[in-house]
Amino acid sequence: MAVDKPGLSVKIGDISFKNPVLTASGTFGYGREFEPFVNLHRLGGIVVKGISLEPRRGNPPPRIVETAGGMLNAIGLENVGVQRFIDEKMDYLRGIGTRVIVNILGDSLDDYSLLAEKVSGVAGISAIEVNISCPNVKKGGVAFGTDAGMARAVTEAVCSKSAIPVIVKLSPNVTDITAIAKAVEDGGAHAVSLINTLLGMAIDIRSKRPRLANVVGGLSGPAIKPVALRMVWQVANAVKIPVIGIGGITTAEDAIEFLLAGATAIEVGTANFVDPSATEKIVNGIEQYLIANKMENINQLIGGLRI
Amino acid sequence: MAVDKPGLSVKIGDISFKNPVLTASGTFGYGREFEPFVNLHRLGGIVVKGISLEPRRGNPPPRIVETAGGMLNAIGLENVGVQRFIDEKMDYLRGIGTRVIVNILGDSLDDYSLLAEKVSGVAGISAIEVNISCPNVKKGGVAFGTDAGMARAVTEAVCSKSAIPVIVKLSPNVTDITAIAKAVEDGGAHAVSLINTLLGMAIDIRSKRPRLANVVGGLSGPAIKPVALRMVWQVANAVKIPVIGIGGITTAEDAIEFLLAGATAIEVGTANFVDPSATEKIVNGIEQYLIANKMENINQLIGGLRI
Amino acid sequence: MTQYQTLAEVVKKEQIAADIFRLTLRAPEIAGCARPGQFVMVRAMAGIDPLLRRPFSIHQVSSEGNIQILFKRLGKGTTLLARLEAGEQLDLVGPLGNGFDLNGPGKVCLVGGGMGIAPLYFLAREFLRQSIPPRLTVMLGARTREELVTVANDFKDLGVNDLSLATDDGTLGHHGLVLDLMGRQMAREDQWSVYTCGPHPMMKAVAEMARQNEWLCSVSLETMMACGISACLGCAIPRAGLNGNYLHVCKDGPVFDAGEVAWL
Amino acid sequence: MTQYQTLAEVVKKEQIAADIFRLTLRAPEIAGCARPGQFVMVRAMAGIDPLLRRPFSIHQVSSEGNIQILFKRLGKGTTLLARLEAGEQLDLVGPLGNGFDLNGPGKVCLVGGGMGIAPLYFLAREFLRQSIPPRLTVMLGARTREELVTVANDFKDLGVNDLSLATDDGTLGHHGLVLDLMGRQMAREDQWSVYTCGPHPMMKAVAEMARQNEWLCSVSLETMMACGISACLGCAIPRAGLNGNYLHVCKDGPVFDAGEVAWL
Ligand SMILES: Cc1cc2nc3c(=O)[nH]c(=O)nc-3n(C[C@H](O)[C@H](O)[C@H](O)COP(=O)(O)OP(=O)(O)OC[C@H]3O[C@@H](n4cnc5c(N)ncnc54)[C@H](O)[C@@H]3O)c2cc1C
Ligand SMILES: Cc1cc2nc3c(=O)[nH]c(=O)nc-3n(C[C@H](O)[C@H](O)[C@H](O)COP(=O)(O)OP(=O)(O)OC[C@H]3O[C@@H](n4cnc5c(N)ncnc54)[C@H](O)[C@@H]3O)c2cc1C
Ligand SMILES: Cc1cc2nc3c(=O)[nH]c(=O)nc-3n(C[C@H](O)[C@H](O)[C@H](O)COP(=O)(O)O)c2cc1C
Ligand SMILES: Cc1cc2nc3c(=O)[nH]c(=O)nc-3n(C[C@H](O)[C@H](O)[C@H](O)COP(=O)(O)O)c2cc1C
Ligand code: FES
Ligand code: FES
Repeated sequence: MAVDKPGLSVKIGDISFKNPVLTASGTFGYGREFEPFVNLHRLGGIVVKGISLEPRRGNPPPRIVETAGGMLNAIGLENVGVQRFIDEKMDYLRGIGTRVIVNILGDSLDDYSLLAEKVSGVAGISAIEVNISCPNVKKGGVAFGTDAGMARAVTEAVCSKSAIPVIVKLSPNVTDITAIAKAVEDGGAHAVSLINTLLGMAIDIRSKRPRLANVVGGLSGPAIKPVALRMVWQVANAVKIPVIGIGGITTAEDAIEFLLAGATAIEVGTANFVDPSATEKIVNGIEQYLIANKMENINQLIGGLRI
Repeated sequence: MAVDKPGLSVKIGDISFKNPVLTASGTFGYGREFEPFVNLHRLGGIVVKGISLEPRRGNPPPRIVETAGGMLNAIGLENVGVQRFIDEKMDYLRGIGTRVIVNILGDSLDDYSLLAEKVSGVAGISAIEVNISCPNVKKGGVAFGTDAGMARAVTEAVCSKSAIPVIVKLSPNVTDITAIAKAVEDGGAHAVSLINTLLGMAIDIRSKRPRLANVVGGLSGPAIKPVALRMVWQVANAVKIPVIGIGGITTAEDAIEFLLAGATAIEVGTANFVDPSATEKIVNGIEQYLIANKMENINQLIGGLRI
Repeated sequence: MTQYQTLAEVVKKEQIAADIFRLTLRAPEIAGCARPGQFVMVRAMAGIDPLLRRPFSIHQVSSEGNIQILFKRLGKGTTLLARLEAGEQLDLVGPLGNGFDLNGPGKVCLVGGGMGIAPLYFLAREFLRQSIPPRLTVMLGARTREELVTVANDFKDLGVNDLSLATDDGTLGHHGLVLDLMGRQMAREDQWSVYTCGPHPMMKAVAEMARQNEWLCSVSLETMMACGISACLGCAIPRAGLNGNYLHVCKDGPVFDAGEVAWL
Repeated sequence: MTQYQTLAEVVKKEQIAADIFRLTLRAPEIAGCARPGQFVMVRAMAGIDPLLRRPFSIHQVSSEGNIQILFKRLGKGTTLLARLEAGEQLDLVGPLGNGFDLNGPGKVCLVGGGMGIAPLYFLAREFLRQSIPPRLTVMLGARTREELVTVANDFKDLGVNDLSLATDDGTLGHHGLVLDLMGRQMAREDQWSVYTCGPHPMMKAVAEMARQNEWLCSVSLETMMACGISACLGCAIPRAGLNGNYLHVCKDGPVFDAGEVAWL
């Protein structure tokens, strides 16, 4: 029996997405930048650039460098701040007709709960994604995401102030990502997304200087896909909440690997730079795969890995 | 002033290497395999395939899969066992005229100390490299290398039985690699080498099965270089013992990045598969760089990163 | 802000020096709306080596729907581009960036060095076509005659009469820097609008001369870029005085008023 | 165990079907010592995409120092190979592996399917040149006439008189499997040495038929390979009975006695 239009919609918390293809924070601007290249309405959702309480100017340049099959970035979380985001960017985003997820970041638990409060009441914002790869200023700059206790505390801080689903975005720079995922689940998260970037570095042997002004930066792109997929599979087997897979996803085949490994949805990051229409191609490619494999619903795919 | 022949030799523990270019364990067989392609005598040293007390047959196939800019392997530490290694492989290795380092692995502290004892007396073996990325059977299979206490214990076990320098090879799958490096230094290691492979995974979306029979495997190759370089830089700043850099090194430029970051020597792994003469080209390339940069000695390069 | 992603066919490939190439690409939508100073992000090949697109100034636009890029073979990306042959395709995103403001006051001087010449040709053509400035002077510099001669002739053919050349090795025009030409030919008293693109040190010196003479000066800058469309924030450069937010070359530029940016 | 790494020039490129190509490569050292059944590891391009070399059987060796590979365009590596033109270079490592043992008893039958035909041509030539077997029979299968016809003619030109063909779609020779040809043409009572290379299910069936008839059977196997030179241990396959150490295709093979390996 041929399937014409397989069901693509997935659910995270109590909100549903028309399909599992989201954009990864910091790689899709505030959505509008991609209007010339993508039918934004076709996407499952847009995760916007990470937002902090106050505007941030970010790191000095150089901020990016290409590496084998990937790139390093040290943007330094440059953003317009939550107020300008709400005032200037939300109108456009509301008009697209897809889910909008706001990615938040802070230096302290207070920052996170204040941000959650500000964001959760705004019309058109469907969920919060919490970037916990940021340094905790009070704990000497150790990232929230590298300690189960701190990760849980941030989750609780955000959940207690949020009326919308909370997705906690995990750092891969840890010994056991399932421990962090479980802590975050216990803290009340409605979903986890992973992975954020791997910490990396590059050196210019002519000048003998680091290629990034910030010395180290985050590695993203196809190079990290195997690590991301392994972590998604581990976490999907460790928690009950939905998992959103991120890391090097460039094609529909990549996305399907993550769905098979147990991801309920995926986010496309660096690929947006390489091919600004990547997200829409991935939605189409997943649909075609389901049709070719005679699956009526995306849920038949999710977690379908045969071991 | 032009430098004709810059000094390339480096020291680890109390042994010196004619140059800093070694081969990474598991990627250079027992040396002989590369005789047709490399002037083995020209290398700084050869680190042989990991050796255990008893022979191991390794994992079922498929054992390898190519990924973006890298590869995953799950060889499963197949090896001929320490006795056959000494009886059958050492004669040839002794004849090459370069340093031979034996990489050892075990399931328990006892395994490691027995191996150290067996190996350390054998003529022609210059140093031991301890692979601590192996599961500790007594601790439910958690890798020795992911826990500072266990890493230190393995180091002590090996050092107490070894009359030759002990290099501990660190796993990158940890939150803070400097903590492990320091524990290992405290345990008496003469040097650390890093990184071993990153844990990764790949799925065949046609069969819906993992591409490796072992499900997960180790990611190596150019893709991981930024992560390796960052860790080498962190560790070189955290310990006093020499650091050997490993991870994605394919060209002399790559090797020089690691030396600038503070590595005293480097190991070439996956690149040997891509270009079996890679190691020799890297030795030559480093020499040329020193000449072009008017450096008389490799020590002027090591740790020369300008921040 | 009309932008397109398009598979452009290589219509023509010219090797104009040992390492300098010019590609004519069929891209009617981009050709239809590009302004001088804008650029395209180019992907020479599917796959991940190199991963990112490369930015190139739009060198020329034709009424038949073609654009040209002029580039130097430097690394991986440009080596692949240089291997393309007519009939092959490549993926373009553009036109991107702000482009030059053609309404500078007074006489106009275009100062180009190396591959910085690329956008100035399109700019010169627009100035001539719209017959805007009272006087158009063009000064071009390169390392050698070989690198300069073909493009210099193109400027002549375009109708640029006031053209001065400089080469590092003296094989064509003045033996030295374009900066020397500026010092000689541009009277301090006159009002000039200077448009410059080239190596950073050259632009810095041009900007400094313009500042001292109180001439308007537009510079077209280069940085590393991942996206070219204002999504990655990788192309930041500091503002003059090093305060406030960073400027972003792909969106706020690549053309800036020289006084806006910090000349480090 | 003489092996070489060499930059080989593409002497000739033939497209013998929509997706099947044959490259003639100048590699005198390899040509000078290769035996049928051995292979080369090929790198079509510097860079990391794809990262690893690809293994190809040696299809033919000429006295002028050339070797040939015959391959199907499947993925990244073979797509790059198919783009090469005469005069370009590619990096070869070889000859690798054990090769066929030509001293099987009785009559000889070569059974090839798909690209598995590649090494059998070199093998047939050696048999004829050394005039070893009392009788040489060759049976080749492919999906379509297009995929088979050129190579089949080469076998005829070589002097293989006893040649039978089969295609999946019946456009050339028998409409069906090479296995059917074996069943029809090889008398059970005779002593045969069977040499086979092709898709895994085909070789499995050939091996099973040989076992039942107590014929000697050599199979040339494929696996994923990272190095081809016995350094990575990635090319393991299980032994018959699934016990003992694994076999390694690049060193213990690619040619095995069919009874040695586990047919999963
Ligand atoms: C707005 C803009 C317009 C440009 N227009 C032109 C043009 O018209 N003609 C031309 O030849 N070049 C132009 N460039 C520079 C061109 O993008 C680089 O030369 C090219 O990206 C090099 O790619 P590659 O892969 O060959 O070199 P790589 O191997 O990537 O690097 C070679 C060298 O070029 C430098 N480089 C790499 N990428 C960039 C980049 N994005 N920007 C600046 N430097 C870089 C590297 O640091 C290195 O030193 C422009 C750059 C920008 C930002
Ligand atoms: C000893 C040996 C001899 C061979 N001889 C020939 C030959 O003469 N002619 C020929 O056309 N092919 C031959 N092959 C197979 C050939 O190596 C693969 O077709 C080739 O590697 C595919 O590369 P690709 O990059 O185009 O495809 P990829 O994109 O890598 O993969 C395409 C498909 O091919 C499979 N594949 C990839 N690499 C291998 C590999 N190393 N071994 C087996 N399957 C693989 C993949 O799983 C996938 O299904 C041989 C393989 C071996 C091991
Ligand atoms: C330029 C850039 C900026 C990013 N900014 C953010 C951010 O603001 N917040 C965040 O949570 N992740 C950020 N990320 C991480 C991505 O969202 C994503 O987790 C990571 O890049 C891995 O996915 P990829 O390989 O598909 O890019 C950024 C990544 C890049 C490349
Ligand atoms: C096929 C393969 C086998 C390996 N076997 C071992 C081993 O036995 N012992 C060990 O310590 N490391 C082993 N490694 C890890 C390498 O020595 C090296 O640390 C890692 O591959 C990273 O370096 P590279 O990117 O240069 O390959 C192996 C790696 C590969 C690819
Ligand atoms: S290049 Fe990405 S924001 Fe400018
Ligand atoms: S392919 Fe590496 S050992 Fe056989």
